[in-house]
Amino acid sequence: MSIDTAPTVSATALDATSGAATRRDILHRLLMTLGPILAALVIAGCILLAVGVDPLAYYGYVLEKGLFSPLGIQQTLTRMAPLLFLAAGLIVAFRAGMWNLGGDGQFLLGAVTAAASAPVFIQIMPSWLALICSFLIAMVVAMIWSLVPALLRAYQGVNEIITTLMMTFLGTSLANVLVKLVFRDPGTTVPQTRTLPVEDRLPRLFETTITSGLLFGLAAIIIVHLVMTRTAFGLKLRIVGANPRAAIHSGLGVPALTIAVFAISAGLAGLAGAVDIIGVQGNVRADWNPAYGLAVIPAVFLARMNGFAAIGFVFLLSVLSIGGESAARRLGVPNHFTLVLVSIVLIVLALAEYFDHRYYQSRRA
Amino acid sequence: MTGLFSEVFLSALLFGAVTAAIPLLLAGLGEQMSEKAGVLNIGIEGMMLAGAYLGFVGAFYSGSLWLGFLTGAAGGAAVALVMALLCVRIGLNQIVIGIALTLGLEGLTALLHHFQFSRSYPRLPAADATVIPLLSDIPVIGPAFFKQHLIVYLAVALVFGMRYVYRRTQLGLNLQAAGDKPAALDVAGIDVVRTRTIAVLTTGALAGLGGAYLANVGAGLFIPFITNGAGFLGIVLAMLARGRPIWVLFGALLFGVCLSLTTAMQVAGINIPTDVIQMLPFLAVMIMLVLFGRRASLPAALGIPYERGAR
Amino acid sequence: MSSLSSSSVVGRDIVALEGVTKRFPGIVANDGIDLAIRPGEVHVLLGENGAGKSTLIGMLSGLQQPDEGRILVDGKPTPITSPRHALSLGIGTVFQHMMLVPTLTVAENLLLGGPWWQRPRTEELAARVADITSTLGITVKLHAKVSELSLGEQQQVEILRAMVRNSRLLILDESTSMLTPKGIDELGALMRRLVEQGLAIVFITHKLKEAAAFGDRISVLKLGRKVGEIPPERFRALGEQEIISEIVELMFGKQKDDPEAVERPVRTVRAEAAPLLQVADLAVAPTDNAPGLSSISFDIRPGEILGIAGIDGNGQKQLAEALAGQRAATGGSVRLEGVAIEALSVGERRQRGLRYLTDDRLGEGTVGTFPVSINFFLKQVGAAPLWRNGVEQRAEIDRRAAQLVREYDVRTPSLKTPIARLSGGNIQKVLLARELAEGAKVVIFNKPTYGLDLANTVASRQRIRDTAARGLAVLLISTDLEELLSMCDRIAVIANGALVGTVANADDARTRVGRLMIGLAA
Amino acid sequence: AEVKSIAILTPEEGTDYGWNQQGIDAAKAAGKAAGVEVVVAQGLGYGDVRPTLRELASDGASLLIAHASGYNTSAPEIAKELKVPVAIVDTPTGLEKGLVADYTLSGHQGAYLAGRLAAKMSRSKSVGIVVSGEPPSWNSQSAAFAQGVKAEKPDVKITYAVIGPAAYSDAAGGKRVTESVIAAGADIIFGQGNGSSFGMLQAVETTKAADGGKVYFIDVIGDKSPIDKGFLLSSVVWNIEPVYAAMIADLKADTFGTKHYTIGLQDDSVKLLKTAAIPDNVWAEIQALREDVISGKIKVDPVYDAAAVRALMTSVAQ
Ligand SMILES: Nc1ncnc2c1ncn2[C@@H]1O[C@H](COP(=O)(O)OP(=O)(O)OP(=O)(O)O)[C@@H](O)[C@H]1O
Ligand SMILES: Nc1ncnc2c1ncn2[C@@H]1O[C@H](COP(=O)(O)OP(=O)(O)OP(=O)(O)O)[C@@H](O)[C@H]1O
Ligand SMILES: [Mg+2]
Ligand SMILES: [Mg+2]
Repeated sequence: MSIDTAPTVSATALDATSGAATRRDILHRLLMTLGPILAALVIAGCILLAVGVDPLAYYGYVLEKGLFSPLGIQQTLTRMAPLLFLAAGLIVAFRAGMWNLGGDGQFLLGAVTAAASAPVFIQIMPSWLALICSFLIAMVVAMIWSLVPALLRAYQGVNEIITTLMMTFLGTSLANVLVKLVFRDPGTTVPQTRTLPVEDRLPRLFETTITSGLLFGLAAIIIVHLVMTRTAFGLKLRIVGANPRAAIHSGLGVPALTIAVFAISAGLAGLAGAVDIIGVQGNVRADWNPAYGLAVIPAVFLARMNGFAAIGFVFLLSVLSIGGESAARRLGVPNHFTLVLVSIVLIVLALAEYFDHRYYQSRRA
Repeated sequence: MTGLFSEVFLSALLFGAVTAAIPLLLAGLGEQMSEKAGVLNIGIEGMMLAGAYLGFVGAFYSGSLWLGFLTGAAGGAAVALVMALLCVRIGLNQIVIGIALTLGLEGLTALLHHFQFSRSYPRLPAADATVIPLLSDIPVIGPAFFKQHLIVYLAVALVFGMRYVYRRTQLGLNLQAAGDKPAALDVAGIDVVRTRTIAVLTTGALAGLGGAYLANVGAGLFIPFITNGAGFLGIVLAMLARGRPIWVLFGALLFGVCLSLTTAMQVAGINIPTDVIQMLPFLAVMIMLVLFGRRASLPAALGIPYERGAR
Repeated sequence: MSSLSSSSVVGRDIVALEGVTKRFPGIVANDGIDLAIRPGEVHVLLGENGAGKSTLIGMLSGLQQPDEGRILVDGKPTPITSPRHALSLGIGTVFQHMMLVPTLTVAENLLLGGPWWQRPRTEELAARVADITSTLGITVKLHAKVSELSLGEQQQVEILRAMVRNSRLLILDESTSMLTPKGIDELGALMRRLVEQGLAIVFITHKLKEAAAFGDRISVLKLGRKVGEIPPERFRALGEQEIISEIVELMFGKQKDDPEAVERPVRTVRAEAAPLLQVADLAVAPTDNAPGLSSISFDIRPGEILGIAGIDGNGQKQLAEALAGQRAATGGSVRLEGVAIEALSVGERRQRGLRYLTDDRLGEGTVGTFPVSINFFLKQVGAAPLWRNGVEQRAEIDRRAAQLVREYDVRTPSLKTPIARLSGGNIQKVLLARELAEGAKVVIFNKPTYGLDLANTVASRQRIRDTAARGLAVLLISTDLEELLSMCDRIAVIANGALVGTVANADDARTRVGRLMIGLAA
Repeated sequence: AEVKSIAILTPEEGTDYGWNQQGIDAAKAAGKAAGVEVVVAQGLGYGDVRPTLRELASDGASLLIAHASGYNTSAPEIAKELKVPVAIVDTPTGLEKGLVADYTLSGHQGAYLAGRLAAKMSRSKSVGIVVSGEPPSWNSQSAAFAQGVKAEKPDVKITYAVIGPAAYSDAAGGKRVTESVIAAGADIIFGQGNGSSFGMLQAVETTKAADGGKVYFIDVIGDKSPIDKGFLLSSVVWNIEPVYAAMIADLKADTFGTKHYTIGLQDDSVKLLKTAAIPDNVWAEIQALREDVISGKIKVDPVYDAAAVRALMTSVAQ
């Protein structure tokens, strides 16, 4: 079950990264992204009309509060930081043909360990070092958590969809147990970890509320993209993903690569948790689970596992979720409408990509 | 502690386990069918939600549970139709569409509930049970297993029906071929797209029925997000069962029993955080996988759209 | 068999192609092809790799639709819209690539296609199969899983399946490539019987002798065009040698002689040289779907070609994989230049100069979705100068790939084309180029010319000989006895996972190998 | 200071006959009384509400009411960042003058009375507590309910069951667990849960007690009588309006952030709902007990910790 790009896709992907992307290509891409989004907005608008809400007003607020107001764009960019790390981790896994669906568990455990360690470290070492240590701990814990699926897949051939889903259910519960029983802040009645003071969190960018985690997230996803497309290591992972038997035949150490993939992917998910906690939240509450993974997975696929495209889609998701919440409140629509909107956007984007691809094919033939 | 675990109580626990297992069973059986035919149906949670909502609407307005099950199954199948069109017919990415459908139906059913029921919270009367004579007189087990709504027996019968289909009919062969080597099925003169469409629609109907059961019998009402991840459990069950319906049944019961065990342990006054108890079924499955994990035999073409003559 | 009587009007075409054209991105696979397929004839289709034979078959069996031109069935223009439609028209096809479901049994595969609500009619099938197999002279294990069968056995099942369906047009795309010489002869006889009953047969092969022996009419494709046809009247008038030389002329122009003529190897193997590869008592445990190996021992000296003959599925693949390190050995030793390598990984063995050309091109030999260029270097990922400090050097990779494409005459629309879109033969050329790259000391060739057209077969054999001449040790695994006789210094015969004997390739080698293969002492 | 508008943020929609609805209704009522505009941001979930807080603040809200314990970290941070007053729950230590006020809502006094009521009314001498999770405010009510039961009749059995972690919307789970608890003998269920409480109510409506009679339900926070089918015995109703009204007053008087706001029996901000199912004589006895609680004659101490509650339940189980 190869999830590497469909035949034609990897060819185009290779073309796209060969640096020969012309202006027309970029324009085309832009059209092929904005067009479908517009179409999706029209469809969702019909639903709004049906429930008696002015779609134009709604979208006006989405744009204003998610994108064009200084406050809105700052919120949007801040929201992107953990999503970018998650997307980076998923790109590694999916390109290597491993369905790491355990991102949420890895994310939460990373978040909890970062939240538990940062306030302690901050007391005993310079704050920059403390934060680095917390990031490292979050990453390592998430990596260790992925070891079971990794080993089972590498040496027993046990399908990782089952194991990672299992581990994510387990990880969510374990994170709760840790918060409630082990790392609980004795100073509050509400079960949560100790809070990292605002001034000790990741610095904000310039005079804004944007977390510098955004920069780390961007760096992570771009590095991942370059490694996967330009290096021997990335190619080896892609070979394992596209045809594991060919990988064995070619003499690649498939078990070791498999474990590496899980470690990197989970490590990035753990960092996503850490960057959310250390950058924004400051602590972890019991039963907290933002379940970012579910929205990031389709974004990564729509981006065809291309890091730069993924940044775009993550940005889109953030605008929709920040702006959608605000618009819903102002117009008296339940916030659940945002889910419907995201869903329609995803489906229409997928459709558009398909028709674009078909058109491209028929032109070449 | 004496008398705590009265016969009635034990039997209620078991009854609860069965009730909790049925939606998982139906979802798992459905997912299994899709997977057999080569479609990874991640949208099953959405199909269950559609089934739960429409099933409740049907039962509530008509006053008939059976009509509710019917509308629920139809609702699930309607969502599956979208999935079949997008993923089977034109070959869009199954994961993108699956997740999109789940998100969309979470939002849509919550919206509809908001406008329709969020002031009145209508609830259905108790589902009447079909009592199986003699068997239901067995202490503890009898009332739990043999005093259930007729649909429960049908769901269990479905396990054997599925088993028959997979092992003894051409359709079973077709499904397996569609998942393992669709091109071979195609050149044998069977339309792969149609076969997979049938599988996905069946999945939708079963998931919808599971959702309807959850809402109408399990809860007796509909509220947003009522499925709480049951669809994802269904995916896990289907994968663990590796094509065998019987194993879906066992798996679903294991989860159901673990849920009731949580209650039992609390009532017994065993002071363990619920989070820890909740981990039990997953831990059990992980340990089984570690100990007995064999080479997974998922269908070779799982998740890959079929296009005739493509290289 | 009622369809037969109506269509056995001699001379009427069952199927005719008129100006059929099919394009794929970057290539015209079929270019205005006219073809007549008549009952009572074996119509042989010949052509180089990538000439468009399989594409033509794809259109006849409903897998693909022509871009231009039309197909007539029984004289009426009939678009063949689906494989089901093709079957209902009485067109049965054995495809070049296996079309069996590996997880189903043979019987279930044969039953595939029945009405969905029915119970599979196993008894009915068993009776029909017994009928056909007795005339065919083969045996099939109806209840074995297909994945447990060797490629040769699978090919037999595919032929059987086409027969079970009562086709009136039977298409065989390279169906002899995995059969034993005896099997090929039997298939030839069967085809003869079938056309005598009024069937039409389209037979694709790369072996000109088969074409001459079994055909009634021959059409030759070249670069998508039909470049010639030998009608039955002429065919009957000519002898085998004349037919072959006429075909060769059609395919390659005038210059070439019979390329299949057996050449005796004229190399001198220095007998005193130390063996490059020494295998002693190699054993492999059997698995669910593959036989094991027991006490395999042989040596190969520099410059020597050792052949492994045997019926497909007797452990050839296991032997190759155990040597390459892809399969765990349970005992014995493997020495390369005197150094034990049995504990080394696939990559380490390759590093030391052990190369393995697999017979499973699409399954493990290539990554189908990756471009041709990358597939050339699949086993060198990370190595300089194609990668520097782990970073890909695109220009260098493309330069080298372009060079190999030229050198090995790989027909591909571009370097970026996903390799799975090439024709079978052209994929094979990429693999050959890859395994013969610098640093090789011992090369294992597993069915190196299977599916290659004549010219490429000749070229590849020459390359293998040159390889040996450069002082490398070659292990040549093949089911094609002619090939082994034409190339090897010694030939070992494998049966049931054991080497049952080794003979020097002298004048009586053919009979001695033949005796070993059927279980007699050489 | 001048108070033009206040905003309230809730995790779920204000249609739950419970925590969210009571909060929103109270804010609206308090706002109306004070002539202040009220902005409602509902259904925000339990994730990050900083964007909403910032936006509401930038829209000019004079007070942000962060009506969920999950907002306790973010709201004070935004208060400091934007210098806008916020009110948070369950954080007595978080007061900051002019910026952060705390309101710790605990209906434990009412739950104690509910326990007394349940013990009086139980025919089977067995009552059940079903909760969907174990947040502090529910813990204190569970514990107080159990104390009330034991104070009334020490021989009444109490069955305590948690549906599961974060099972707030698990209506089927609520029904299943409630049915088990009823099977264990309970004929009165004290239920706490958001969406899942409707499942509990459904179980009560459709399951017969061991003696074949009705099972009754005691709800918390909200008043479900509009949707009752005759099985609602009572509810520990919270009225948060006085709290919000006091906050607005304190803002105007520049004393915001100097006091804790609570609810309790004395001003009827916590009260037991009287339904037709409660006989008048029983109700009179309960009213008398209410006086005792208010006067301090009966002391009810809140227990917030989940482990402590579970320990308590084990100790009183028989
Ligand atoms: N999902 C699974 N996990 C662990 N073990 C399994 C699983 N499925 C099957 N097994 C093991 O494999 C054995 C064979 O399974 P099973 O009895 O289901 O085979 P079967 O008879 O072919 O199928 P059926 O269930 O249809 O009768 C079982 O005894 C069981 O121990
Ligand atoms: N589905 C396809 N997509 C793109 N190109 C294709 C496709 N099928 C065939 N081709 C191209 O069409 C040409 C003809 O291929 P075809 O398989 O018909 O050759 P062939 O004559 O059967 O060769 P061989 O003897 O090697 O099997 C080749 O260049 C091949 O790359
Ligand atoms: Mg071919
Ligand atoms: Mg070929």
